[in-house]
Amino acid sequence: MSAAILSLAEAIEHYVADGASVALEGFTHLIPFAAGHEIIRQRRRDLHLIRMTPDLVYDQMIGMGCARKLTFSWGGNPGVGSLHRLRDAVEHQWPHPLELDEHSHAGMAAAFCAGAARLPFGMLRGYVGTDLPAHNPNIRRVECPFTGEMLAAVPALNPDVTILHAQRADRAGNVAIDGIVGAAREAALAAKTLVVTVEEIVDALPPAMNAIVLPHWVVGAVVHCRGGAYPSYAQGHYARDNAFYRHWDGIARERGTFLGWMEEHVLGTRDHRAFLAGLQQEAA
Amino acid sequence: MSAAILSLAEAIEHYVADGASVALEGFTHLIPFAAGHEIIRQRRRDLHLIRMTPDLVYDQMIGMGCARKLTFSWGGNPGVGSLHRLRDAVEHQWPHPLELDEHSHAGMAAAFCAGAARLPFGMLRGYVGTDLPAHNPNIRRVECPFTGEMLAAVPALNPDVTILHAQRADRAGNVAIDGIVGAAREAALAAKTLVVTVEEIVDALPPAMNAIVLPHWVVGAVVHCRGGAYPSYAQGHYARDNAFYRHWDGIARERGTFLGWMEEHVLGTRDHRAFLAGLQQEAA
Amino acid sequence: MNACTRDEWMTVAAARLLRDRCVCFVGIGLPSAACNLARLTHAPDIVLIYESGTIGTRPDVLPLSIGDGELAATAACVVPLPEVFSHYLQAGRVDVGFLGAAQIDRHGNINSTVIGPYDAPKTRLPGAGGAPEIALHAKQVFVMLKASKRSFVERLDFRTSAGYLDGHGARARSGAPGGGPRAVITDFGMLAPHPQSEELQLVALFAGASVEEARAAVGWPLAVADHIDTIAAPSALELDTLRALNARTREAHARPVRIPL
Amino acid sequence: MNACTRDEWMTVAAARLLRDRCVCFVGIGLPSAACNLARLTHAPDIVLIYESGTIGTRPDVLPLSIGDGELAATAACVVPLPEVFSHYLQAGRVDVGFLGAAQIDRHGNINSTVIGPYDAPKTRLPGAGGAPEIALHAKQVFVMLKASKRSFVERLDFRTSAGYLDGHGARARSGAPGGGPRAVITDFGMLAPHPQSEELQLVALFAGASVEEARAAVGWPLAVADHIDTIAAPSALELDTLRALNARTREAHARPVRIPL
Repeated sequence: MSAAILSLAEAIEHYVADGASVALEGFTHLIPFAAGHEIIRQRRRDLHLIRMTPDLVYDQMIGMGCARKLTFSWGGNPGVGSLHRLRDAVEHQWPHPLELDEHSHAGMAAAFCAGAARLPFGMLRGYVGTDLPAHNPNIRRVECPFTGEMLAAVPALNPDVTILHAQRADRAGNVAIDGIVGAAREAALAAKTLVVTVEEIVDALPPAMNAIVLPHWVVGAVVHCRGGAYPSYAQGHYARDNAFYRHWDGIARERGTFLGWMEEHVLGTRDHRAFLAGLQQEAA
Repeated sequence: MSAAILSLAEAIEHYVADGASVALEGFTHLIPFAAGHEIIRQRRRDLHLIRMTPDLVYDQMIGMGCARKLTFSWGGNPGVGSLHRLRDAVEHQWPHPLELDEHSHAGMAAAFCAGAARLPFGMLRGYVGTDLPAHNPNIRRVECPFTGEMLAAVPALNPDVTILHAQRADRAGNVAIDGIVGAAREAALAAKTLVVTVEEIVDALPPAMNAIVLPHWVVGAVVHCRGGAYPSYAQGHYARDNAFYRHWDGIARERGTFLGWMEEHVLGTRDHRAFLAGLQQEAA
Repeated sequence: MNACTRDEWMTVAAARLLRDRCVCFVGIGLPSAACNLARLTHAPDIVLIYESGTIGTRPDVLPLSIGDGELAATAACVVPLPEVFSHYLQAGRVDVGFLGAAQIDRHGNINSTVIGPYDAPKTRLPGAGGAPEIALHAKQVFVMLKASKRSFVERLDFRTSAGYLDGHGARARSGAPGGGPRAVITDFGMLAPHPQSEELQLVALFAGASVEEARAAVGWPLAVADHIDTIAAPSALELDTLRALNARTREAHARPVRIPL
Repeated sequence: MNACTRDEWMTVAAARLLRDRCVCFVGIGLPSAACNLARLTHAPDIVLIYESGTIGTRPDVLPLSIGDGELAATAACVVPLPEVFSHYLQAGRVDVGFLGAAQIDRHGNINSTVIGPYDAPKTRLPGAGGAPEIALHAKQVFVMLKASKRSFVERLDFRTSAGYLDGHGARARSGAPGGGPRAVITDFGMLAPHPQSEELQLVALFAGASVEEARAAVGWPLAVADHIDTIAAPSALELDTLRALNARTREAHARPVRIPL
């Protein structure tokens, strides 16, 4: 079965249910912002959000009340500071409490790899001398049956749906990614359903035997969505808007400015194109 | 430290000691035949040979008495039939006994991955209902600390030296591989020392962010060796000589013809260039 | 219809079992011919995976080895071998696994390791390769194997890959996720497991083959299904396509390779 | 010599610790500046790895995030993140890991998770990221952190990453393969572990800084080494290179990104 080609609204409507576990992956690069905004527009609730670096996209979703639980390994605004909405949820339960399932990057990577391989757990030499296992029952130990050595173990992550952004797909739904890929491919293959938003849909992918390609038959739906990673970036298409990341610190610091911005720019826009047009107008 | 650039004779002299564990990897593609022949020329003994598919290269090394032990997962002449020298060693201990450490492909891949990650063991959902674990104490079980499920476990493979063949290296020793890669990268990163023979040494590798590249500082030595994979192949350089693989069946079937061929073509030639020239002359 | 060999007929019969768009983990030899014949006839969008890591490959000629360059050059993508086994096969993404064997028993368990004792074998065979995990994880397995009393045996010398183990649900109880051997295509026709006992029984014969021929070729008392299908002879299209593929392949494999000097 | 800020001096002091050709696992912020300064001055062949999977990267401007496109475009290769952590860091291939922190204690253990109790934090910090395994596996770790009684503390609120645990060999006994925090570069100078007790002690001061200043900035009774080195002020080359790098970076980060509409 080839991937369906859907609008973003259709894809979120169809694949992201209230209460679902959802991983919007992409490490700094190719963060699926458009998909996150559409989830906010469709007012999904009680999601279990999964992402190594929650970044602005989950700060927005958490602040808008979409999440009940967060599995993550580093929750800051990279190079800038805090994610204020994440902090407000953890420190003051606003807009409501947020359950944390907290890991290190290495632990979460192992959990995604286990998920992609359909193993029940992943293992690593990790978490030695840290307080994380004392606060997360999802970090345990396993004994090597050959050496007797104890290793750290984490349960596999298998999201109900993983959403990625990529540079391009062909019409059959084969998806190609260039540049920093993070744990995106593992998160994709670990998911029960995979949705990919792309900058462009092309007749044929550039030939490259060993390129990072998700074959069409592992992809549930492809969405054509230009600029879908903005203010994150798509290598070869547009750069990361580092100024926006700095600017967000001021927007998100207070509940009022945050809600006002989200109301105007996300809830108040029909789709991602209108969202981008609004920002462009504001900048002009 | 950048990789040293050595001659093949120097590299084998320096890095492959009697008794060492040695993995010449490359799955059908990029099998380092020239390196195998040089090991035979230098009359190495008691090697623990490691390779998913022993192929002709290990048939030759086993028949010439280099090996005391073989870790492998499929020991045939692909598409042709038996490896007669491997069979003769196992069935009749000729030229001497060969200890077997036998796996499935999935098990051996897990062992190489564990080796590359410096984990003591790899795990898989595998070996269910097979007789292999009854004959190999290196196949055990491990219990998932979350679900209680039992999985198969294999000890990590960490060869003393892994030898690969690749299309190209740059002068710093960065190595690039195109096409079928098998478990070559894992075998390379699992090794204590990595030696790579290459078709060409170039000023700069073709730019490709996500290409399969072994960075120079994980490479011990690079050897410039044109045709170093023949009769296996190097994608983009020359094709697999399927006729030779068929022809080998007749050469290797009897000890006498085998020894005669090896004497003439491998022991009787100074290096890989002379080996290839001899075959060319024979074909003309 | 042209006269055809039993090899050709087996290949055609196996190809017909493959549905378009299904994901096949392909072994070398007859399975590879069958999968590509299906792709070139009724199943143009079949997804072929070879264990060398070539995914969605569309070779113009059949590979001799599981990793010929033709497979990489025509693939949708080439991934490392560990990934094929973990992220695709073990992850349950393979619909059909194709296996050959040296021996098969009445419950579809197969041996590709040794004839005689493991530690003192009469004949050392190539071994397991991908088979144990293909047999474990593929949603269904097809086995292709010519029948004789030496290959269809009462008792395996070594169990390399699990079929239905001792039958009667033993496979499911072992936790094996895949569906097991749903069809054994051989040179008189086809066997399939009985729904309860999971013993292989004769379910189809090539037009012209007989139950007696089948029984004579099998090393255990062969059970016969209530209804035996007849497998139609290859059509002209099937046979022409297969022969053209084989001819292209023979020509390609005989083409001298220039010594890379 | 120009007057320079303590940030600049810290960066230069850290850069000087890096030898050419060493393999560095780089964190964002001051560590990234220090590593690239080293690369642009005395260590042109230093190998920089960012956890985003960019290996051997040579950015012209400093990244704001750990995964800016500049890092990928100038890398020797870009690998998946799980591979960076398993095949490179965990495999023991990293010589130097660079960490920042919110708090550090006298044995070099660090906190980047919470201030206050984990379940009811006063301040929720970003969390672990790559730090616990960098601290565990890198052959040596350098920590960069400005000193105050709130950051150099008697007792961590949360131990995110292991330094020397309780000292006196506790780290080695835990099985941690890496060498632990060999240097803490701060805004008065540098601390390093005592060879036996593994307690951080003052080993070097910036020219012009004093032991009293150091003691006043540290929340535990700071031990002082028998011999205290003086860290020379940045040379003109160091300072010019760093300032040019920072200027290029500021300019690049301020450059408006065209909305991809």
